[in-house]
Amino acid sequence: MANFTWFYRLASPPTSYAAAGRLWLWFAVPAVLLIAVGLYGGLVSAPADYQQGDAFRIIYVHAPSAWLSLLGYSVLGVSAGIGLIWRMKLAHALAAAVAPIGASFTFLCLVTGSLWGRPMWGAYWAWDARLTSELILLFMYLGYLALRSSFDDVSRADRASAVLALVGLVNVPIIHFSVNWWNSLHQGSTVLRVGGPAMPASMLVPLLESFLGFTLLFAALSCVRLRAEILMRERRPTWLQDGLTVSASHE
Amino acid sequence: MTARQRRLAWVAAILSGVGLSALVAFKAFDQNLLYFVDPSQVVAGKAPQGKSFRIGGMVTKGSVVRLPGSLEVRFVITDFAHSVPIRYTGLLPDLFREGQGIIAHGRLQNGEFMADEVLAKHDEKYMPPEVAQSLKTAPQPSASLSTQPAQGQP
Amino acid sequence: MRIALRPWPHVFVMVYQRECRLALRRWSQLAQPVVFFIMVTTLFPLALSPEPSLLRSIAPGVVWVAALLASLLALETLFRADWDNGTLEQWALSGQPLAILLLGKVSAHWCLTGVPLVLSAPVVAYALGMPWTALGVLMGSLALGTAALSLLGAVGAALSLGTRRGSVLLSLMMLPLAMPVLIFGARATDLAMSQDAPDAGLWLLAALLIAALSLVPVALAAAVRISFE
Amino acid sequence: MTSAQITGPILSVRDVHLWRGASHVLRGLSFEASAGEVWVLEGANGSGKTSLLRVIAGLLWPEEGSVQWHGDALRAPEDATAVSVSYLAHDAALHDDLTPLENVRDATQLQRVCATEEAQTILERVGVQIADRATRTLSAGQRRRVALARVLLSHASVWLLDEPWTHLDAAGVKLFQELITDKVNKGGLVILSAHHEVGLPSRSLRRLALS
Repeated sequence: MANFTWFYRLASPPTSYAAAGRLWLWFAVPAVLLIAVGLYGGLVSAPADYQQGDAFRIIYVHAPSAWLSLLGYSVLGVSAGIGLIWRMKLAHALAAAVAPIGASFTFLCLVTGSLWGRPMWGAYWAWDARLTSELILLFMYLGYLALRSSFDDVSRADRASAVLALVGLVNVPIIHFSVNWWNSLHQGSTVLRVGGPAMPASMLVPLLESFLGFTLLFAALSCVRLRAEILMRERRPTWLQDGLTVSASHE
Repeated sequence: MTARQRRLAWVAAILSGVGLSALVAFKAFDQNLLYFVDPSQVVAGKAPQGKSFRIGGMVTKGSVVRLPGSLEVRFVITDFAHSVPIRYTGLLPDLFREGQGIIAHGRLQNGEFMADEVLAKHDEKYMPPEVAQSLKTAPQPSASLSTQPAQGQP
Repeated sequence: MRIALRPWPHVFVMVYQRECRLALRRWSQLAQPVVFFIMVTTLFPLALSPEPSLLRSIAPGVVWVAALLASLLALETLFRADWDNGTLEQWALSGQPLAILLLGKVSAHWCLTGVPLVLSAPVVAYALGMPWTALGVLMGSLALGTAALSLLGAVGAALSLGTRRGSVLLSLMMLPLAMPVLIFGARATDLAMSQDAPDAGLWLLAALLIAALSLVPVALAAAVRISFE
Repeated sequence: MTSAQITGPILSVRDVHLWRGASHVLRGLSFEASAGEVWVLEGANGSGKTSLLRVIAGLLWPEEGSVQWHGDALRAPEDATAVSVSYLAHDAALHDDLTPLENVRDATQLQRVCATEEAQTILERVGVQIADRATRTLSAGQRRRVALARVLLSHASVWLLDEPWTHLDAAGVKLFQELITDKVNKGGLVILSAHHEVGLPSRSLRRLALS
């Protein structure tokens, strides 16, 4: 137990509130820079694709949001598990903070995907395996948010929605497989395919930049929302009022 | 049994349940898991009769014929062993071109595949047009590999 | 101080019998999911057209969507009465594994609502013009699938205990998670109708059911415990 | 474990804090209860009597502090308290569609085999004559008696009773005062909540005022 004291200290609301307050800028500034550079590189300086023309450029938003939609659900599921097993309120607060962000990126991924689909497949929506999985993932986020919002009591909402998130996390690979089995018509993964990326550096570098940039943006947004969650949950203890009055008197 | 032993028994029971389920799932992989039928199977008579299904293959170079004054298109798809003629009426997706992998949905009629939907399968490569041009002109024995339709693969 | 508790298989059977006794006292409620199932499936010929080839092509999807909705609707009130009157609390305090008690309850529920659904499949199959050769696979896949759906939906029903709007919420939470069951079941039925081998779909359904049997009881027990707070 | 439970307190509650929403219901509550005692939790409505009983039973998890049975930290109800604790909540845990006999017998059968005659006898002892009618037809007081029959049948050494005499008539209250006294004299522990005088022998009575 003793080895985990730093962990418990980090998990205490005052510490994590302060830490998230300091961290978010460290994430946000490089995020903005990387996204700007990556999008400029991808949308302006990278050459058009030999088959897809300029339409392929949507990958610079689409692929990072697809990755973040999955990352978001994993963070949700893992922190829900930690919250349930170790009864750690911070983990529940993180899950609550991350869920809407993950849902937003899932939505963004669907929108960009269907915009891409119009020139590529000839339709805004094709019942393609990945788009369908992504749609079901969005539904899972919505179900999670619906359950969370239907409780009056925060701690019960935390724990009940954590069980749902865990059930969902177990289900994600099964859903992915079943949808693939049902139908498949999408390119294989471009960056992570065996034998290295099938992309010249002029296209790849901006893509990696925007991946990293969007991921940092995700982290920054999570920090901001986590602070808001902590504030909302910790209205009662005095550390907050003390801290607020202290910081107010400094100004 | 102590509380600890009981908890271990639970975990063991759950894990063996999950393991058994994985085993049963793998049993399913022994079965036919193809998502679409290729021309060789059609020629061998293994395609479903009188019922719509998906067919996948590469559009044979020089086979695309557009009927003037209508949206009807005829072309031939191949898996490099056998070919099947396809007839389709409607707008084709941008990525449809000769030498490209496609998937069509429809049914067989007198040895001809009447498609009601044609979907282009774009490959996993992104490159600037100049590079693609130079690849095309240079002799590339391995290039045909990547443009083959990925059969039975997601 | 600890008295030797009854072994849990006995208690499982006891809970199972209690549920059956309760259900038979309210047998009209018992019939509702089946009636719903048959009504929804027979709405399609009315809404579309009674053309046999059309009906046959949509039959697997229609049957499975109707079965999915019927299962979820039947689950909505699964725990409600026992939660309201405090029986679930007594179960949690009984010293018996709560997961086993809840599994007994869900098993009885499936036998009383899922099995009639499976048995009514021939009626629905006939109405939609499905070939008789596919009937075995349809009933088999429905049996596996509705059992998995009962287990999965029970988690949703337990999670929505103590919320303000149980009914829509249950579907909202559970429909996306139930997608694999729908896909495998409808696919197996479809393959059987076109005289292809449906084995893959059936095996996958069986795998889902086994996975649900091993994981759901724990999640159920956790969800019910949370509802006490 | 067997030696510890005879000497030490059966139940120790240490510095328990509980919040319900934004209100701090239990503020650092501590006490130790031993065999042969009746603990009466007193306090106005909303003072946390029910919450405390639920924390003790293991249905609620306190934000801070611990509840220990026989010196073991209580993790889940069935870990330590099982069988030896019987909890009577506001809701009597009776299913409307079952008869009183079925209700009490099912509850008891979760832990041990219970013959119909045994359940019948206990029901008669608490004054429920109509054991084979649907519970929905019973009056509130009769339901309370049925629920107390379940507590009696449980053979538990600890009773947790939440407002045991709500809805009971004078004869019923007197009957249960006798039953509780009898339980305590035989070395049991009873913790009950009440908001007025309980009329129990003061020798074994402990009071805990909640505000």
